[in-house]
Amino acid sequence: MPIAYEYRLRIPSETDNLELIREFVTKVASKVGFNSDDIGKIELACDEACTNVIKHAYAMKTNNDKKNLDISIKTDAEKFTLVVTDHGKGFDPDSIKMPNMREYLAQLKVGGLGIYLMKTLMDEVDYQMQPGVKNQVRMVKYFADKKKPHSARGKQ
Amino acid sequence: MPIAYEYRLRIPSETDNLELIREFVTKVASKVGFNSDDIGKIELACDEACTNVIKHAYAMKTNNDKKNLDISIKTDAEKFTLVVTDHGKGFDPDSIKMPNMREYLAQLKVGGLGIYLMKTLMDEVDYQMQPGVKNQVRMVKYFADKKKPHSARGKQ
Amino acid sequence: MDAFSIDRVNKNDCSILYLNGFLDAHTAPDLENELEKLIAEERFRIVVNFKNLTYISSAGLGVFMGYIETIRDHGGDIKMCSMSPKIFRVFDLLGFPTLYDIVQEEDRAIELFFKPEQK
Amino acid sequence: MDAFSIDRVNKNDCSILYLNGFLDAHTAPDLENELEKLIAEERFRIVVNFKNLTYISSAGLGVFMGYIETIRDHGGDIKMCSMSPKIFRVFDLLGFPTLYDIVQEEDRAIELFFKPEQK
Ligand SMILES: Nc1ncnc2c1ncn2[C@@H]1O[C@H](COP(=O)(O)OP(=O)(O)O)[C@@H](O)[C@H]1O
Ligand SMILES: Nc1ncnc2c1ncn2[C@@H]1O[C@H](COP(=O)(O)OP(=O)(O)O)[C@@H](O)[C@H]1O
Repeated sequence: MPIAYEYRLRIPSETDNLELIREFVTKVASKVGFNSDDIGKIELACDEACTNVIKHAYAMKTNNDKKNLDISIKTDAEKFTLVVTDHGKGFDPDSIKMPNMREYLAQLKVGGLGIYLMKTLMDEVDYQMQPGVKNQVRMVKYFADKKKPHSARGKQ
Repeated sequence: MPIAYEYRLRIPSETDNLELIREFVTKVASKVGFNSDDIGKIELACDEACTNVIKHAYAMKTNNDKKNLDISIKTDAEKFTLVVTDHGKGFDPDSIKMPNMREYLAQLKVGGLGIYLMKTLMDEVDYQMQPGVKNQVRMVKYFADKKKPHSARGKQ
Repeated sequence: MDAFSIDRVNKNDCSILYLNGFLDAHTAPDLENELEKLIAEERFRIVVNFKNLTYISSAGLGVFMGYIETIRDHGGDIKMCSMSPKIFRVFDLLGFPTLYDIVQEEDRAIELFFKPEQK
Repeated sequence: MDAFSIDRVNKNDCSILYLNGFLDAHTAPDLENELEKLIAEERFRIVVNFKNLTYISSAGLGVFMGYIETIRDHGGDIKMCSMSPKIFRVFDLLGFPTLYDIVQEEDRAIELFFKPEQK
Protein backbone atom coordinates (compact mmCIF):
# COMPACT_ATOMS: atom_id res chain seq x y z
CA MET A 1 0.00 0.00 0.00
CA PRO A 2 1.20 3.55 -0.66
CA ILE A 3 2.70 5.17 2.36
CA ALA A 4 0.51 8.28 2.68
CA TYR A 5 -3.26 8.44 2.88
CA GLU A 6 -5.73 11.29 3.10
CA TYR A 7 -9.37 11.25 4.15
CA ARG A 8 -11.73 14.17 4.59
CA LEU A 9 -15.26 14.58 5.81
CA ARG A 10 -17.32 17.76 5.72
CA ILE A 11 -20.59 17.65 7.57
CA PRO A 12 -23.17 20.04 9.05
CA SER A 13 -22.28 21.07 12.59
CA GLU A 14 -25.12 19.25 14.41
CA THR A 15 -25.08 16.72 17.20
CA ASP A 16 -27.00 14.12 15.22
CA ASN A 17 -24.00 13.84 12.90
CA LEU A 18 -21.65 12.78 15.68
CA GLU A 19 -22.53 9.13 15.11
CA LEU A 20 -21.57 9.33 11.44
CA ILE A 21 -18.36 11.14 12.33
CA ARG A 22 -17.41 8.42 14.81
CA GLU A 23 -18.14 5.71 12.26
CA PHE A 24 -15.96 7.48 9.72
CA VAL A 25 -13.02 7.96 12.03
CA THR A 26 -13.17 4.48 13.55
CA LYS A 27 -13.30 2.89 10.09
CA VAL A 28 -10.25 4.79 8.95
CA ALA A 29 -8.38 4.12 12.19
CA SER A 30 -9.11 0.44 11.91
CA LYS A 31 -8.12 0.37 8.22
CA VAL A 32 -4.70 1.79 9.01
CA GLY A 33 -4.13 -0.88 11.63
CA PHE A 34 -4.78 0.53 15.11
CA ASN A 35 -5.96 -1.94 17.74
CA SER A 36 -9.40 -1.58 19.28
CA ASP A 37 -8.00 0.21 22.30
CA ASP A 38 -6.40 2.95 20.20
CA ILE A 39 -9.43 3.11 17.90
CA GLY A 40 -11.57 3.83 20.96
CA LYS A 41 -9.23 6.62 22.03
CA ILE A 42 -9.20 8.24 18.60
CA GLU A 43 -13.00 7.92 18.39
CA LEU A 44 -13.50 9.68 21.71
CA ALA A 45 -10.92 12.41 21.05
CA CYS A 46 -12.53 13.15 17.70
CA ASP A 47 -16.03 13.21 19.18
CA GLU A 48 -14.90 15.64 21.87
CA ALA A 49 -13.35 18.00 19.32
CA CYS A 50 -16.45 17.88 17.10
CA THR A 51 -18.82 18.26 20.03
CA ASN A 52 -16.92 21.43 20.95
CA VAL A 53 -17.38 22.80 17.45
CA ILE A 54 -21.10 22.03 17.55
CA LYS A 55 -21.59 23.47 21.04
CA HIS A 56 -19.28 26.46 20.95
CA ALA A 57 -17.96 27.50 17.54
CA TYR A 58 -21.13 28.75 15.91
CA ALA A 59 -22.95 30.08 18.95
CA MET A 60 -23.28 33.56 17.43
CA LYS A 61 -24.16 32.64 13.88
CA THR A 62 -27.64 33.02 12.51
CA ASN A 63 -29.54 30.06 11.21
CA ASN A 64 -28.87 30.93 7.61
CA ASP A 65 -25.12 30.80 7.81
CA LYS A 66 -23.51 27.56 6.76
CA LYS A 67 -22.25 25.81 9.83
CA ASN A 68 -19.94 23.09 8.70
CA LEU A 69 -17.37 21.01 10.42
CA ASP A 70 -14.41 19.53 8.56
CA ILE A 71 -12.47 16.50 9.59
CA SER A 72 -9.30 15.51 7.85
CA ILE A 73 -7.18 12.48 8.50
CA LYS A 74 -3.71 12.00 7.14
CA THR A 75 -1.65 8.94 7.77
CA ASP A 76 1.95 8.23 6.99
CA ALA A 77 4.29 5.48 8.05
CA GLU A 78 4.63 6.72 11.60
CA LYS A 79 1.49 8.60 12.59
CA PHE A 80 -2.21 9.31 12.26
CA THR A 81 -3.07 13.02 12.14
CA LEU A 82 -6.65 14.14 12.71
CA VAL A 83 -7.56 17.78 12.11
CA VAL A 84 -10.96 19.19 13.04
CA THR A 85 -11.73 22.57 11.49
CA ASP A 86 -14.53 25.02 12.13
CA HIS A 87 -15.21 28.47 10.68
CA GLY A 88 -16.71 29.90 13.84
CA LYS A 89 -15.73 32.34 16.51
CA GLY A 90 -12.61 30.62 17.79
CA PHE A 91 -11.26 30.88 21.32
CA ASP A 92 -8.00 31.24 23.19
CA PRO A 93 -6.84 27.72 24.01
CA ASP A 94 -4.18 29.04 26.40
CA SER A 95 -6.93 30.49 28.57
CA ILE A 96 -8.49 27.07 29.16
CA LYS A 97 -7.27 25.63 32.44
CA MET A 98 -7.00 21.86 32.50
CA PRO A 99 -9.01 20.38 35.37
CA ASN A 100 -7.36 18.87 38.42
CA MET A 101 -9.43 15.70 38.47
CA ARG A 102 -9.28 15.22 42.25
CA GLU A 103 -10.67 18.68 42.87
CA TYR A 104 -13.07 18.31 39.97
CA LEU A 105 -14.62 15.16 41.40
CA ALA A 106 -14.59 16.43 44.99
CA GLN A 107 -16.46 19.56 43.93
CA LEU A 108 -18.88 17.67 41.65
CA LYS A 109 -18.16 19.93 38.70
CA VAL A 110 -19.87 19.56 35.34
CA GLY A 111 -18.34 19.98 31.88
CA GLY A 112 -14.89 21.16 30.96
CA LEU A 113 -13.52 17.67 30.30
CA GLY A 114 -13.41 17.69 26.49
CA ILE A 115 -9.99 19.19 25.81
CA TYR A 116 -8.53 17.38 28.82
CA LEU A 117 -9.73 14.09 27.39
CA MET A 118 -8.34 14.92 23.95
CA LYS A 119 -4.93 15.62 25.49
CA THR A 120 -5.05 12.47 27.57
CA LEU A 121 -6.11 10.23 24.70
CA MET A 122 -3.85 11.50 21.92
CA ASP A 123 -0.07 11.89 21.69
CA GLU A 124 -0.16 15.51 20.49
CA VAL A 125 -2.90 18.14 20.52
CA ASP A 126 -2.53 21.71 19.31
CA TYR A 127 -4.80 24.53 18.24
CA GLN A 128 -4.48 27.08 15.47
CA MET A 129 -6.97 29.92 15.54
CA GLN A 130 -8.13 32.36 12.88
CA PRO A 131 -11.52 33.38 14.29
CA GLY A 132 -14.22 33.59 11.63
CA VAL A 133 -11.84 32.16 9.04
CA LYS A 134 -10.76 28.79 10.29
CA ASN A 135 -10.04 27.31 13.67
CA GLN A 136 -8.27 24.01 13.82
CA VAL A 137 -7.35 21.43 16.37
CA ARG A 138 -4.72 18.97 15.24
CA MET A 139 -4.38 15.68 17.09
CA VAL A 140 -1.72 13.07 16.46
CA LYS A 141 -1.50 9.43 17.40
CA TYR A 142 1.71 7.59 16.61
CA PHE A 143 1.67 3.99 15.51
CA ALA A 144 2.83 1.94 18.48
CA ASP A 145 6.06 0.77 16.87
CA LYS A 146 6.86 4.19 15.43
CA LYS A 147 6.44 6.31 18.50
CA LYS A 148 9.36 8.66 18.78
CA PRO A 149 11.02 8.78 22.19
CA HIS A 150 10.69 12.56 22.41
CA SER A 151 6.95 12.47 21.79
CA ALA A 152 6.22 9.63 24.19
CA ARG A 153 4.44 10.95 27.19
CA GLY A 154 4.62 7.96 29.46
CA LYS A 155 0.90 7.31 29.23
CA GLN A 156 -0.91 3.96 29.56
CA MET B 1 -34.06 22.27 10.35
CA PRO B 2 -32.28 24.57 7.89
CA ILE B 3 -33.25 23.94 4.32
CA ALA B 4 -29.86 23.29 2.73
CA TYR B 5 -27.26 20.74 3.77
CA GLU B 6 -23.84 19.88 2.51
CA TYR B 7 -21.72 16.79 3.12
CA ARG B 8 -18.39 15.87 1.61
CA LEU B 9 -16.14 12.86 1.78
CA ARG B 10 -12.64 12.59 0.33
CA ILE B 11 -11.13 9.15 0.36
CA PRO B 12 -8.34 7.19 -1.36
CA SER B 13 -9.52 5.62 -4.61
CA GLU B 14 -9.39 1.96 -3.52
CA THR B 15 -12.00 -0.77 -3.52
CA ASP B 16 -11.70 -1.42 0.19
CA ASN B 17 -13.11 2.05 0.82
CA LEU B 18 -16.37 1.29 -1.00
CA GLU B 19 -17.92 -0.01 2.20
CA LEU B 20 -17.17 3.23 4.06
CA ILE B 21 -18.51 5.24 1.12
CA ARG B 22 -21.76 3.28 1.13
CA GLU B 23 -22.14 3.75 4.87
CA PHE B 24 -21.60 7.48 4.51
CA VAL B 25 -24.09 7.92 1.69
CA THR B 26 -26.78 5.67 3.21
CA LYS B 27 -26.51 7.50 6.54
CA VAL B 28 -26.97 10.86 4.89
CA ALA B 29 -29.80 9.61 2.68
CA SER B 30 -31.58 8.19 5.68
CA LYS B 31 -31.04 11.37 7.70
CA VAL B 32 -32.73 13.48 5.05
CA GLY B 33 -35.73 11.19 5.05
CA PHE B 34 -35.57 8.78 2.11
CA ASN B 35 -37.28 5.41 2.60
CA SER B 36 -35.22 2.22 2.54
CA ASP B 37 -36.06 1.59 -1.10
CA ASP B 38 -34.65 4.94 -2.22
CA ILE B 39 -31.70 4.62 0.15
CA GLY B 40 -30.82 1.33 -1.54
CA LYS B 41 -30.97 2.98 -4.96
CA ILE B 42 -28.78 5.89 -3.94
CA GLU B 43 -26.34 3.47 -2.28
CA LEU B 44 -25.98 1.38 -5.43
CA ALA B 45 -25.75 4.35 -7.81
CA CYS B 46 -23.02 5.89 -5.65
CA ASP B 47 -21.12 2.60 -5.41
CA GLU B 48 -21.23 2.21 -9.22
CA ALA B 49 -19.89 5.73 -9.76
CA CYS B 50 -17.11 5.24 -7.22
CA THR B 51 -16.24 1.78 -8.54
CA ASN B 52 -15.79 3.36 -11.96
CA VAL B 53 -13.40 5.93 -10.56
CA ILE B 54 -11.41 3.22 -8.82
CA LYS B 55 -11.35 0.92 -11.86
CA HIS B 56 -10.94 3.41 -14.69
CA ALA B 57 -10.00 6.95 -13.68
CA TYR B 58 -6.48 6.43 -12.43
CA ALA B 59 -5.41 3.56 -14.67
CA MET B 60 -2.39 5.47 -15.99
CA LYS B 61 -1.18 7.09 -12.80
CA THR B 62 1.90 5.89 -11.03
CA ASN B 63 1.75 4.68 -7.51
CA ASN B 64 3.11 7.87 -6.07
CA ASP B 65 0.37 10.13 -7.38
CA LYS B 66 -2.45 10.91 -5.02
CA LYS B 67 -5.52 9.04 -6.20
CA ASN B 68 -8.46 10.47 -4.36
CA LEU B 69 -12.14 10.28 -4.88
CA ASP B 70 -14.46 13.04 -3.70
CA ILE B 71 -18.10 12.63 -2.90
CA SER B 72 -20.31 15.59 -2.21
CA ILE B 73 -23.93 15.57 -1.23
CA LYS B 74 -26.13 18.61 -1.22
CA THR B 75 -29.73 18.54 -0.19
CA ASP B 76 -32.38 21.20 -0.44
CA ALA B 77 -36.13 21.12 0.01
CA GLU B 78 -36.78 19.24 -3.21
CA LYS B 79 -33.76 17.11 -4.07
CA PHE B 80 -30.68 15.16 -3.09
CA THR B 81 -27.64 15.84 -5.30
CA LEU B 82 -24.69 13.48 -5.22
CA VAL B 83 -21.50 14.44 -7.06
CA VAL B 84 -18.58 12.02 -7.47
CA THR B 85 -15.34 13.67 -8.58
CA ASP B 86 -12.07 12.18 -9.73
CA HIS B 87 -8.89 13.82 -10.98
CA GLY B 88 -8.03 11.10 -13.46
CA LYS B 89 -8.02 10.65 -17.19
CA GLY B 90 -11.71 11.22 -17.86
CA PHE B 91 -13.69 9.72 -20.75
CA ASP B 92 -16.32 10.65 -23.28
CA PRO B 93 -19.66 9.74 -21.75
CA ASP B 94 -21.45 10.20 -25.09
CA SER B 95 -19.38 7.36 -26.52
CA ILE B 96 -20.72 4.87 -23.98
CA LYS B 97 -23.64 2.92 -25.47
CA MET B 98 -26.26 1.89 -22.97
CA PRO B 99 -26.82 -1.88 -23.03
CA ASN B 100 -29.97 -3.39 -24.47
CA MET B 101 -30.62 -5.76 -21.60
CA ARG B 102 -32.35 -8.45 -23.70
CA GLU B 103 -29.38 -8.70 -26.02
CA TYR B 104 -27.00 -8.35 -23.11
CA LEU B 105 -28.46 -11.32 -21.29
CA ALA B 106 -28.88 -13.41 -24.47
CA GLN B 107 -25.22 -12.90 -25.33
CA LEU B 108 -24.02 -13.46 -21.75
CA LYS B 109 -22.04 -10.24 -21.71
CA VAL B 110 -19.96 -9.14 -18.73
CA GLY B 111 -19.56 -5.61 -17.36
CA GLY B 112 -20.81 -2.37 -18.79
CA LEU B 113 -23.77 -2.11 -16.41
CA GLY B 114 -22.53 0.62 -14.08
CA ILE B 115 -23.65 3.78 -15.86
CA TYR B 116 -26.85 2.06 -16.99
CA LEU B 117 -27.67 1.25 -13.37
CA MET B 118 -26.89 4.79 -12.26
CA LYS B 119 -29.29 6.16 -14.88
CA THR B 120 -31.95 3.65 -13.96
CA LEU B 121 -31.69 4.26 -10.23
CA MET B 122 -31.46 8.05 -10.14
CA ASP B 123 -33.70 10.78 -11.56
CA GLU B 124 -30.90 12.68 -13.29
CA VAL B 125 -27.33 11.69 -14.21
CA ASP B 126 -24.88 13.91 -16.06
CA TYR B 127 -21.13 14.05 -16.57
CA GLN B 128 -18.75 17.00 -16.72
CA MET B 129 -15.24 16.23 -17.90
CA GLN B 130 -11.95 18.08 -17.51
CA PRO B 131 -9.46 15.24 -17.96
CA GLY B 132 -6.57 15.40 -15.49
CA VAL B 133 -8.23 18.29 -13.67
CA LYS B 134 -11.58 17.07 -12.47
CA ASN B 135 -14.18 14.72 -13.84
CA GLN B 136 -17.58 14.72 -12.23
CA VAL B 137 -20.74 12.75 -12.37
CA ARG B 138 -23.74 14.47 -10.84
CA MET B 139 -26.73 12.38 -9.82
CA VAL B 140 -30.01 13.73 -8.51
CA LYS B 141 -32.84 12.07 -6.64
CA TYR B 142 -35.96 14.12 -5.96
CA PHE B 143 -37.88 13.72 -2.75
CA ALA B 144 -41.03 11.78 -3.61
CA ASP B 145 -43.41 14.63 -2.89
CA LYS B 146 -41.24 17.20 -4.63
CA LYS B 147 -40.62 15.44 -7.94
CA LYS B 148 -41.12 17.91 -10.72
CA PRO B 149 -43.35 16.71 -13.58
CA HIS B 150 -40.74 17.55 -16.21
CA SER B 151 -38.04 15.52 -14.50
CA ALA B 152 -40.24 12.53 -13.76
CA ARG B 153 -39.22 9.68 -15.97
CA GLY B 154 -42.11 7.36 -15.37
CA LYS B 155 -40.02 4.95 -13.35
CA GLN B 156 -41.33 2.72 -10.57
CA MET C 1 -33.12 5.03 14.55
CA ASP C 2 -32.28 3.35 17.79
CA ALA C 3 -29.37 5.63 18.58
CA PHE C 4 -30.16 5.62 22.26
CA SER C 5 -32.95 4.46 24.51
CA ILE C 6 -33.55 3.88 28.19
CA ASP C 7 -35.61 1.16 29.82
CA ARG C 8 -36.59 1.67 33.42
CA VAL C 9 -37.47 -1.07 35.89
CA ASN C 10 -38.54 -0.25 39.45
CA LYS C 11 -37.48 -2.84 42.05
CA ASN C 12 -38.92 -1.93 45.45
CA ASP C 13 -37.70 1.60 46.10
CA CYS C 14 -34.80 1.21 43.72
CA SER C 15 -34.97 2.23 40.02
CA ILE C 16 -32.81 0.52 37.44
CA LEU C 17 -32.05 2.33 34.20
CA TYR C 18 -30.90 0.18 31.28
CA LEU C 19 -29.04 2.31 28.73
CA ASN C 20 -29.04 1.11 25.12
CA GLY C 21 -26.97 2.49 22.24
CA PHE C 22 -24.62 5.43 22.56
CA LEU C 23 -24.52 8.33 24.98
CA ASP C 24 -23.05 11.43 23.35
CA ALA C 25 -23.91 15.12 23.06
CA HIS C 26 -26.89 14.17 20.90
CA THR C 27 -28.44 11.64 23.24
CA ALA C 28 -27.35 12.98 26.65
CA PRO C 29 -30.54 15.12 26.96
CA ASP C 30 -32.62 11.91 26.94
CA LEU C 31 -30.78 10.67 30.01
CA GLU C 32 -31.17 14.08 31.66
CA ASN C 33 -34.91 13.87 31.13
CA GLU C 34 -35.03 10.41 32.64
CA LEU C 35 -33.07 11.47 35.73
CA GLU C 36 -35.28 14.54 36.13
CA LYS C 37 -38.34 12.30 36.02
CA LEU C 38 -36.88 10.07 38.73
CA ILE C 39 -36.11 13.09 40.89
CA ALA C 40 -39.63 14.46 40.36
CA GLU C 41 -40.98 11.07 41.47
CA GLU C 42 -38.64 11.19 44.47
CA ARG C 43 -36.96 7.97 43.43
CA PHE C 44 -33.41 8.66 44.52
CA ARG C 45 -32.01 5.14 44.65
CA ILE C 46 -30.82 4.67 41.12
CA VAL C 47 -28.87 1.86 39.50
CA VAL C 48 -27.62 2.49 35.98
CA ASN C 49 -26.98 -0.70 34.00
CA PHE C 50 -24.48 -0.07 31.18
CA LYS C 51 -24.63 -3.56 29.67
CA ASN C 52 -26.02 -2.38 26.33
CA LEU C 53 -24.27 0.99 26.16
CA THR C 54 -21.79 0.93 23.30
CA TYR C 55 -20.19 4.36 23.67
CA ILE C 56 -19.94 7.30 26.05
CA SER C 57 -18.37 10.75 25.64
CA SER C 58 -17.85 13.52 28.18
CA ALA C 59 -21.34 14.81 27.37
CA GLY C 60 -22.67 11.54 28.79
CA LEU C 61 -20.41 11.66 31.84
CA GLY C 62 -21.60 15.20 32.46
CA VAL C 63 -25.18 14.04 32.95
CA PHE C 64 -24.19 11.98 35.98
CA MET C 65 -22.17 14.84 37.41
CA GLY C 66 -25.10 17.20 36.90
CA TYR C 67 -27.55 15.27 39.09
CA ILE C 68 -25.46 13.38 41.62
CA GLU C 69 -25.48 16.22 44.17
CA THR C 70 -29.28 16.56 44.23
CA ILE C 71 -29.70 12.81 44.42
CA ARG C 72 -27.25 12.41 47.30
CA ASP C 73 -28.75 15.40 49.13
CA HIS C 74 -31.96 13.39 49.21
CA GLY C 75 -30.24 10.36 50.69
CA GLY C 76 -30.01 8.53 47.39
CA ASP C 77 -27.21 7.63 45.03
CA ILE C 78 -26.38 6.51 41.50
CA LYS C 79 -24.77 3.06 41.48
CA MET C 80 -23.35 1.77 38.21
CA CYS C 81 -23.01 -1.77 36.91
CA SER C 82 -22.23 -4.03 33.93
CA MET C 83 -19.91 -1.69 32.05
CA SER C 84 -18.02 -3.11 29.08
CA PRO C 85 -14.26 -2.59 29.29
CA LYS C 86 -14.57 0.16 26.64
CA ILE C 87 -17.02 2.16 28.74
CA PHE C 88 -15.25 1.50 32.03
CA ARG C 89 -11.99 2.78 30.57
CA VAL C 90 -13.52 6.24 30.03
CA PHE C 91 -14.84 6.43 33.58
CA ASP C 92 -11.55 5.14 34.91
CA LEU C 93 -9.43 7.54 32.88
CA LEU C 94 -11.09 10.45 34.66
CA GLY C 95 -11.09 8.93 38.14
CA PHE C 96 -14.87 8.51 38.32
CA PRO C 97 -14.59 5.26 40.32
CA THR C 98 -13.58 7.38 43.33
CA LEU C 99 -16.92 9.16 43.14
CA TYR C 100 -19.32 6.43 42.04
CA ASP C 101 -19.69 2.80 43.03
CA ILE C 102 -19.13 0.81 39.85
CA VAL C 103 -19.66 -2.95 40.12
CA GLN C 104 -20.09 -5.77 37.67
CA GLU C 105 -23.33 -7.42 38.81
CA GLU C 106 -26.64 -5.55 38.89
CA ASP C 107 -27.73 -7.44 42.05
CA ARG C 108 -24.59 -6.28 43.78
CA ALA C 109 -25.32 -2.67 42.77
CA ILE C 110 -28.81 -2.93 44.28
CA GLU C 111 -27.44 -4.51 47.44
CA LEU C 112 -25.14 -1.54 47.91
CA PHE C 113 -28.18 0.55 48.84
CA PHE C 114 -29.05 -1.83 51.63
CA LYS C 115 -25.75 -3.18 52.91
CA PRO C 116 -23.34 -0.35 52.19
CA GLU C 117 -20.96 -1.57 54.87
CA GLN C 118 -19.99 -4.54 52.64
CA LYS C 119 -18.75 -2.16 50.02
CA MET D 1 -13.13 -7.72 9.10
CA ASP D 2 -15.88 -9.99 7.88
CA ALA D 3 -16.70 -7.94 4.81
CA PHE D 4 -17.43 -11.03 2.73
CA SER D 5 -17.05 -14.76 3.10
CA ILE D 6 -18.28 -17.89 1.38
CA ASP D 7 -19.19 -21.20 2.96
CA ARG D 8 -19.40 -24.19 0.67
CA VAL D 9 -21.42 -27.33 1.33
CA ASN D 10 -21.40 -30.23 -1.13
CA LYS D 11 -24.68 -32.16 -1.34
CA ASN D 12 -24.26 -35.17 -3.64
CA ASP D 13 -23.03 -33.71 -6.91
CA CYS D 14 -24.46 -30.32 -6.10
CA SER D 15 -22.43 -27.55 -4.43
CA ILE D 16 -24.11 -24.90 -2.36
CA LEU D 17 -22.36 -21.58 -1.84
CA TYR D 18 -23.51 -19.48 1.10
CA LEU D 19 -22.55 -15.85 0.60
CA ASN D 20 -22.09 -13.71 3.71
CA GLY D 21 -21.62 -9.95 3.86
CA PHE D 22 -21.44 -7.72 0.82
CA LEU D 23 -20.47 -8.44 -2.77
CA ASP D 24 -18.92 -5.38 -4.41
CA ALA D 25 -15.85 -4.59 -6.51
CA HIS D 26 -13.70 -5.30 -3.48
CA THR D 27 -15.06 -8.72 -2.64
CA ALA D 28 -16.10 -9.98 -6.10
CA PRO D 29 -12.66 -11.58 -6.69
CA ASP D 30 -13.30 -13.91 -3.73
CA LEU D 31 -16.41 -15.24 -5.45
CA GLU D 32 -14.50 -15.58 -8.72
CA ASN D 33 -11.92 -17.70 -6.96
CA GLU D 34 -14.57 -19.91 -5.47
CA LEU D 35 -16.29 -20.46 -8.83
CA GLU D 36 -12.95 -21.20 -10.43
CA LYS D 37 -12.26 -23.81 -7.79
CA LEU D 38 -15.63 -25.44 -8.43
CA ILE D 39 -14.93 -25.50 -12.16
CA ALA D 40 -11.47 -26.99 -11.57
CA GLU D 41 -13.11 -29.68 -9.46
CA GLU D 42 -15.67 -30.22 -12.23
CA ARG D 43 -18.52 -29.42 -9.90
CA PHE D 44 -20.87 -27.67 -12.29
CA ARG D 45 -24.15 -27.96 -10.40
CA ILE D 46 -24.06 -24.88 -8.24
CA VAL D 47 -26.65 -23.37 -5.93
CA VAL D 48 -25.90 -19.91 -4.57
CA ASN D 49 -27.71 -19.13 -1.34
CA PHE D 50 -28.03 -15.35 -0.84
CA LYS D 51 -29.67 -15.48 2.58
CA ASN D 52 -26.81 -13.68 4.35
CA LEU D 53 -25.78 -11.40 1.52
CA THR D 54 -26.51 -7.81 2.52
CA TYR D 55 -25.53 -5.97 -0.66
CA ILE D 56 -24.63 -6.55 -4.30
CA SER D 57 -23.33 -4.17 -6.97
CA SER D 58 -22.76 -4.74 -10.70
CA ALA D 59 -19.28 -6.02 -9.88
CA GLY D 60 -20.97 -8.89 -8.05
CA LEU D 61 -23.49 -9.54 -10.83
CA GLY D 62 -20.59 -9.60 -13.28
CA VAL D 63 -19.07 -12.62 -11.56
CA PHE D 64 -22.11 -14.75 -12.36
CA MET D 65 -22.14 -13.52 -15.97
CA GLY D 66 -18.45 -14.34 -16.28
CA TYR D 67 -18.76 -18.05 -15.47
CA ILE D 68 -22.28 -19.04 -16.48
CA GLU D 69 -21.30 -19.93 -20.05
CA THR D 70 -18.51 -22.33 -19.02
CA ILE D 71 -20.70 -23.90 -16.39
CA ARG D 72 -23.62 -24.45 -18.76
CA ASP D 73 -21.29 -25.74 -21.47
CA HIS D 74 -20.42 -28.50 -19.03
CA GLY D 75 -24.05 -29.38 -18.44
CA GLY D 76 -24.24 -27.51 -15.17
CA ASP D 77 -25.96 -24.34 -14.00
CA ILE D 78 -26.04 -21.69 -11.28
CA LYS D 79 -29.35 -21.74 -9.41
CA MET D 80 -30.04 -18.94 -6.95
CA CYS D 81 -32.09 -18.93 -3.76
CA SER D 82 -33.08 -17.05 -0.59
CA MET D 83 -32.51 -13.51 -1.81
CA SER D 84 -33.70 -10.67 0.38
CA PRO D 85 -36.00 -8.21 -1.40
CA LYS D 86 -33.11 -5.71 -1.53
CA ILE D 87 -30.86 -8.14 -3.41
CA PHE D 88 -33.62 -9.47 -5.64
CA ARG D 89 -34.52 -5.95 -6.71
CA VAL D 90 -31.08 -5.48 -8.26
CA PHE D 91 -31.25 -8.76 -10.19
CA ASP D 92 -34.79 -7.96 -11.25
CA LEU D 93 -34.00 -4.41 -12.37
CA LEU D 94 -31.60 -5.82 -14.95
CA GLY D 95 -33.78 -8.73 -16.07
CA PHE D 96 -31.52 -11.42 -14.61
CA PRO D 97 -34.49 -13.65 -13.71
CA THR D 98 -34.86 -14.44 -17.44
CA LEU D 99 -31.36 -15.90 -17.41
CA TYR D 100 -31.10 -17.52 -13.97
CA ASP D 101 -33.53 -19.61 -11.94
CA ILE D 102 -34.10 -17.65 -8.76
CA VAL D 103 -36.25 -19.37 -6.13
CA GLN D 104 -36.95 -18.81 -2.47
CA GLU D 105 -36.18 -22.22 -0.93
CA GLU D 106 -32.77 -23.83 -1.14
CA ASP D 107 -34.31 -27.31 -1.45
CA ARG D 108 -36.30 -26.15 -4.42
CA ALA D 109 -33.12 -24.77 -6.04
CA ILE D 110 -31.41 -28.16 -5.62
CA GLU D 111 -34.47 -29.99 -6.99
CA LEU D 112 -34.29 -27.89 -10.14
CA PHE D 113 -31.17 -29.84 -11.13
CA PHE D 114 -33.07 -33.09 -10.95
CA LYS D 115 -36.63 -32.27 -11.95
CA PRO D 116 -36.20 -29.33 -14.27
CA GLU D 117 -39.56 -30.02 -15.88
CA GLN D 118 -41.35 -28.82 -12.73
CA LYS D 119 -39.87 -25.40 -13.17
N1 LIG E 1 -14.15 24.80 18.50
C1 LIG E 1 -14.34 25.68 19.50
N2 LIG E 1 -14.84 26.91 19.24
C2 LIG E 1 -15.03 27.80 20.24
N3 LIG E 1 -14.73 27.57 21.54
C3 LIG E 1 -14.26 26.35 21.87
C4 LIG E 1 -14.04 25.35 20.88
N4 LIG E 1 -13.53 24.24 21.50
C5 LIG E 1 -13.44 24.55 22.80
N5 LIG E 1 -13.88 25.81 23.04
C6 LIG E 1 -13.87 26.51 24.36
O1 LIG E 1 -13.08 25.75 25.26
C7 LIG E 1 -13.82 25.46 26.44
C8 LIG E 1 -13.39 24.13 27.05
O2 LIG E 1 -13.78 23.06 26.23
P1 LIG E 1 -13.92 21.59 26.83
O3 LIG E 1 -12.69 21.27 27.60
O4 LIG E 1 -14.24 20.67 25.72
O5 LIG E 1 -15.12 21.65 27.86
P2 LIG E 1 -16.66 22.08 27.65
O6 LIG E 1 -16.95 21.98 26.18
O7 LIG E 1 -17.42 21.10 28.46
O8 LIG E 1 -16.76 23.48 28.18
C9 LIG E 1 -15.27 25.52 26.01
O9 LIG E 1 -16.13 25.82 27.08
C10 LIG E 1 -15.24 26.64 24.96
O10 LIG E 1 -15.33 27.89 25.56
N1 LIG F 1 -14.68 7.92 -13.75
C1 LIG F 1 -14.32 7.36 -14.92
N2 LIG F 1 -13.10 7.60 -15.46
C2 LIG F 1 -12.73 7.08 -16.65
N3 LIG F 1 -13.54 6.28 -17.38
C3 LIG F 1 -14.76 5.99 -16.91
C4 LIG F 1 -15.23 6.50 -15.66
N4 LIG F 1 -16.48 6.06 -15.47
C5 LIG F 1 -16.79 5.30 -16.53
N5 LIG F 1 -15.77 5.25 -17.42
C6 LIG F 1 -15.77 4.56 -18.72
O1 LIG F 1 -17.11 4.20 -19.04
C7 LIG F 1 -17.20 2.81 -19.31
C8 LIG F 1 -18.55 2.24 -18.94
O2 LIG F 1 -18.70 2.23 -17.53
P1 LIG F 1 -19.77 1.26 -16.84
O3 LIG F 1 -21.07 1.44 -17.53
O4 LIG F 1 -19.77 1.54 -15.38
O5 LIG F 1 -19.26 -0.21 -17.12
P2 LIG F 1 -17.86 -0.92 -16.76
O6 LIG F 1 -17.21 -0.12 -15.68
O7 LIG F 1 -18.24 -2.28 -16.32
O8 LIG F 1 -17.08 -0.92 -18.05
C9 LIG F 1 -16.02 2.19 -18.59
O9 LIG F 1 -15.60 0.98 -19.16
C10 LIG F 1 -14.95 3.28 -18.70
O10 LIG F 1 -14.30 3.20 -19.95
